Amino acid sequence: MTETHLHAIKTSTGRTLRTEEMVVNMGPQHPSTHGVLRLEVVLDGEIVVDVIPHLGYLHRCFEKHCEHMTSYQQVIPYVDRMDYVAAMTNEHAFVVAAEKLLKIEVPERVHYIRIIMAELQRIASHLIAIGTFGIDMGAFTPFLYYFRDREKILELFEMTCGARLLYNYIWIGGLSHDIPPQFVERTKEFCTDFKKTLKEVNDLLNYNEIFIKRTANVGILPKDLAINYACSGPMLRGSGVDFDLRRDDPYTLYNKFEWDVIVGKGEMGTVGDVWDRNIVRQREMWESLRIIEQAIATLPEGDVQKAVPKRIRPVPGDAYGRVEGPRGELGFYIVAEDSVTPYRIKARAPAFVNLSVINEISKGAMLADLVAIMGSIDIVLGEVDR
Amino acid sequence: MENILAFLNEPAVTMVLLALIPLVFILVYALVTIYFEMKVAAHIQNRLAYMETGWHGVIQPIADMLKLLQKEDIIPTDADKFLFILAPYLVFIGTYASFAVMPFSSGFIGSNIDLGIFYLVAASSLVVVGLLMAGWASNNKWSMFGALRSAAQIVSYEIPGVLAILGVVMVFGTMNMQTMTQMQDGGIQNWLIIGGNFPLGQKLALFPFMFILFIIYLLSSMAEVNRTPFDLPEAESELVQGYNTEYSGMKFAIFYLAEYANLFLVSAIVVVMFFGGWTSPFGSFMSGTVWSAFWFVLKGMSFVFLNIWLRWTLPRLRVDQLMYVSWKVLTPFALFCIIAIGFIMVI
Amino acid sequence: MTALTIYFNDIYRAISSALIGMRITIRQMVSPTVTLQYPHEKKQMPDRVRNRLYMNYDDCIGCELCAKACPVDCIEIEVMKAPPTETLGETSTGQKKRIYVTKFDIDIAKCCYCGLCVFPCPTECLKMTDVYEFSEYDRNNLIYNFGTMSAVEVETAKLKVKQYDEEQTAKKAAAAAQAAAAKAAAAAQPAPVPEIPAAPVTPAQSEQPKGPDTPPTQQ
Amino acid sequence: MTAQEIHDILKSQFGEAILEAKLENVPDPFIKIQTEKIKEVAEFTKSDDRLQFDYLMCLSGVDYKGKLGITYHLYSMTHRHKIVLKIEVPTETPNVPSVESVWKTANWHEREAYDLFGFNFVGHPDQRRILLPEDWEGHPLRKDYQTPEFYNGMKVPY
Amino acid sequence: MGLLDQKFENSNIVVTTMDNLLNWARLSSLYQMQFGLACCAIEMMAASASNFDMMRFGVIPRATPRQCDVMIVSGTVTLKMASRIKRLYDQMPEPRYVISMGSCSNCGGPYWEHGYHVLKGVDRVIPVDVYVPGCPPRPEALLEGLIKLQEKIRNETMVKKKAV
Repeated sequence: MTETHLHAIKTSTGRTLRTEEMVVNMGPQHPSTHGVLRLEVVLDGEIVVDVIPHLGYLHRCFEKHCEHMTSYQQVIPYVDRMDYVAAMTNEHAFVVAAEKLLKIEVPERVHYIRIIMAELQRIASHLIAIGTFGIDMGAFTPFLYYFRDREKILELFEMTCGARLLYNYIWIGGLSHDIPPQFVERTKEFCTDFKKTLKEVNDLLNYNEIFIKRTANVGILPKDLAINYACSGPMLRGSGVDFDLRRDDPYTLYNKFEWDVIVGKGEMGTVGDVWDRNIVRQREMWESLRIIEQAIATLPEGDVQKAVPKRIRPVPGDAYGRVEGPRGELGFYIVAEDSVTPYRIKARAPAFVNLSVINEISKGAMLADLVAIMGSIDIVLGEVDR
Repeated sequence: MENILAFLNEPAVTMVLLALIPLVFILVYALVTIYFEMKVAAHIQNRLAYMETGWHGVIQPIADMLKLLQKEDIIPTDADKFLFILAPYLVFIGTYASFAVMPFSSGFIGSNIDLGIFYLVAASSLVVVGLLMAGWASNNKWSMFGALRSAAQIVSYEIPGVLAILGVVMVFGTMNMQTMTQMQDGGIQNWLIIGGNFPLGQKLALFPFMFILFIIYLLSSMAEVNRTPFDLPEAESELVQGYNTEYSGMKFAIFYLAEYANLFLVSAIVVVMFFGGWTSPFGSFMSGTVWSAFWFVLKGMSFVFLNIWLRWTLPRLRVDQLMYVSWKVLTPFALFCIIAIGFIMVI
Repeated sequence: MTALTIYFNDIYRAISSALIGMRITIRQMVSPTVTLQYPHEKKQMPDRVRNRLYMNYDDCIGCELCAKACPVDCIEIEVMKAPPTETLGETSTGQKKRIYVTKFDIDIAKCCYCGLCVFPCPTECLKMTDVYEFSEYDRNNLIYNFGTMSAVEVETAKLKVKQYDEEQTAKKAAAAAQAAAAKAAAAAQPAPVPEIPAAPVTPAQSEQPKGPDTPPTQQ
Repeated sequence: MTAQEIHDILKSQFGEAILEAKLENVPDPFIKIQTEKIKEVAEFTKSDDRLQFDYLMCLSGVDYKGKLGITYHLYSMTHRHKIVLKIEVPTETPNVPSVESVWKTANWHEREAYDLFGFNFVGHPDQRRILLPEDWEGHPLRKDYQTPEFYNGMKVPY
Repeated sequence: MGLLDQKFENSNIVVTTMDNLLNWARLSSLYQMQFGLACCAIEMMAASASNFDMMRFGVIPRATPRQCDVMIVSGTVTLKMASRIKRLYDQMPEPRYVISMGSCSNCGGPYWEHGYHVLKGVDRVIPVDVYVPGCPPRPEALLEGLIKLQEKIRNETMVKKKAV
């Protein structure tokens, strides 16, 4: 090293570096950042000393757009684009908040279809989460198996509403279409087929010894820290907190069905490690299948557009509605004035909140662990940056 | 005409021509393996891969190479130009030189030297220097990371690998690869993996240790050619592309070629040591100079297939676990096997 | 467990789980592939599929509901109220057209394919088709002009509207003057209505601008 | 615990600092707090055994045209009840005590509110822009925000 | 665009044959820059996954720009990201191509009107060869865009263009 390299370097937080440390930029374009996240990583050899996330590379001004819409209905396409991996859930969350604000009661059939869609979407989202996590770990094949089966879910969605990824399906007060006649049968078919893949990938990836060694005891997020950072979803449950909005703050008819909340138990290492978070997702898919099967079996009749209001003009006030998305608590805070235009919509994005904990849990880990931790948080940058 | 024949009969010319055979082989073989790997990977993943160029995309690797030839050759401004240019050639030379002692068939071996396998280990170590050079010269942090990891990894895995070779050499009593192969001639029952061409008692005693040595060498060879689960130097999700991050065009193509040539090289060593090299599995049936070349390539390819299969099945290890596997698992086992083999051979 | 047991257990599990994985992958390798070879074979699209917008200009009554419903404002419509004396024809659903639609542009590059414009359309002239292959080398080609009125026709229409407006104002003025006169003179005679030359607007077939050439395949 | 009970506890503890409360006939009952007292109230709600609001669901800034406001949505993991706290500050001097030391999650939420609304969180350890680039001018979610013509030589409007 | 492009004064049979061969190589081995920006990235992943398998056309994702031929801008380009996109494009070796995938990168898409932080079309920073419309485009639509790009490459030539 020459003299010039011995200067103290300052990171953007004002930290002074010792000369042995090295600052590397992970991202915005990096295979493991799942999009356009930039991590300023201070490394001491392979050991991570500090991680400073830089967000905003996908800040698409969602909240500003909402204030310019001429009706509440028009917000829904933008809500879709917020978390593009789980668009149905986003719509659901927004609609739950808006219906709370407008005090709309929707028919039972709508609730059932929404639940089926939300759970299918949860599966689709977890498939991407686990698949890309597998890529981060160097296993490419499980990702493709999961994508193959995700395609079947997308086919179901496409059949129902015509779009593959961004649906505009769940409307305030109802749905854009009723489910098509073949839907029930195709969904049942999917549920049976999909269980095989779940088992297969479970053996191939989640219980592979290399995978366990890579993920167990890595990135441990203790219970109290998880709550203090308001982590939610598999992140929170992986840390051993038995909390699921679907059960503890029921928002549609989830309490009608029988299912379990999956909690990380630290089977392979410590409670709250990367493996726990991943296995929570894997097992949640089984629970989602259980809910779908029950909902499909007891689907009531009804008109899905009965409660859709012609013109939405709420009384001034505000409401916060939240649902359990695949990534965690997805909430929308709507402030309304006496107008057809929403005054202010704030999205409480689970990935945004979950990501804020990264600095805390990745200190002292190795560079490869950082990649694992990133993968286990399951961020979607569209949601982080909005 | 006579002049040409006379020219061809010059010893120097003959040597050059003979030396070109492995080069041609490497080129053809690498192209075939690139295609083979992609197809196998694709079918493992329920896909098809290359379909649009020729019948099932068979000429795709040629298109790849032709395209890489056309690409702009970028040398970063801050790179160490000399080392940057030298590195890929060094890597390739290391691999190419190793092919000199490879017994392709009963009738063809580049150089039938007595130190065969020793030379091979030494020559293939040149790759490390090349990779380190590439990473350093790129002036890129990720490349540097990849290069350092690669150096540490290859140097560590050379030890269990060489110990495994040592065990085999103890059994054969020779380092000449042609002799090794000839000692396993006579059918599948004489291959070293089953215990070699020894009396039954010794054979049974040798078998478990040979099997362990085979596994050890297989794993360390996979680490030496940087393939999953040991592909840390170019771990895509961590290090972008590792040491070849900054390489484009033809230089990258040479790295690519060398990687696949290396893959065959280590598979061939496994074949020579444990699976009877070019010998036919059916004794004298289907043996002969040409047949033996066929057997050699076939056996080599099946180990390449094993490598590919493992690569698309397993996740990647972490650096410390990689070292753990090398130093705490493979090396002790190899040492244990060597001691045991010593006893068996003495008895 | 002692350290040694853990050590051997780890090795055992590493090998056994790798073998399980290999069994799964080899089984998948011999099972059939799922790839759809796109340009050679295409998927059957479901009925509700939402891809390129298609607009049937002949059916448009110029209500602008679609432009209002569009969240991204990618539909640009210019309308002009036709004089009641004009006959613009009827839509296929039997509604009478009363408005000149001089411009109907959809910037398909901005479109977000949400389908919100399709629902309010009273004559169902706006549809989302199953055409998804419409890549372009130039972005300007992605602005689709569905309006079929040529510049000349637009000018004629404008002229007519202007003429009509003028007449109306003249009429009003005349009426006002008459009223005033009537008030003054307590006697009035209605002014004769001037005749407007009848020039029916023919739907132009000649210069069909670049629009989707495939009609919607589903109803 | 109902919103009324929570309000009563807070009222008895802080008295004057509780400005207004709407607990019935609204989707989410809320309590309006004096801006200066928000940190103390936050600390109390978290540590008090009856309340134990340990989970900050959401922190949202709102521009009420002339005033800026922040809404805190709180939830208790132990008691499973929730409440909404609101504060208001004048647009010219948007100084708000930071609650980052109470709930760590507020860190990024507050950075976002600073970025998009221009609040000044007193006591925030790392108040930088989070979504927009460092050299961005203005706070876009304010109602009077004008989109700039150019940023770094790139034209912004369509 | 390539090293030999437009280096020849006149066309003849050799040049044309070479042209065809080299263009064929170029178009059938388009290594793709592996990075996703937004929604379209998911569809891009779907296009390279088993069901559509972009690798049939010789498209292999590479992590480093140095080894790429085609950059698929898949999603919204924000102002913060635009300079990075430009840099990545600059790092790619010639000949290089850009596919703009989806409404957002074509012209800002749904964000064209009020998106204060969205670049209204990636063609404002880098040249674009093919625009694939859709929000997001189906994987087939992306493949169709790729085929359009291949058509474009097929017509490239080493012959210097005559001044008109």
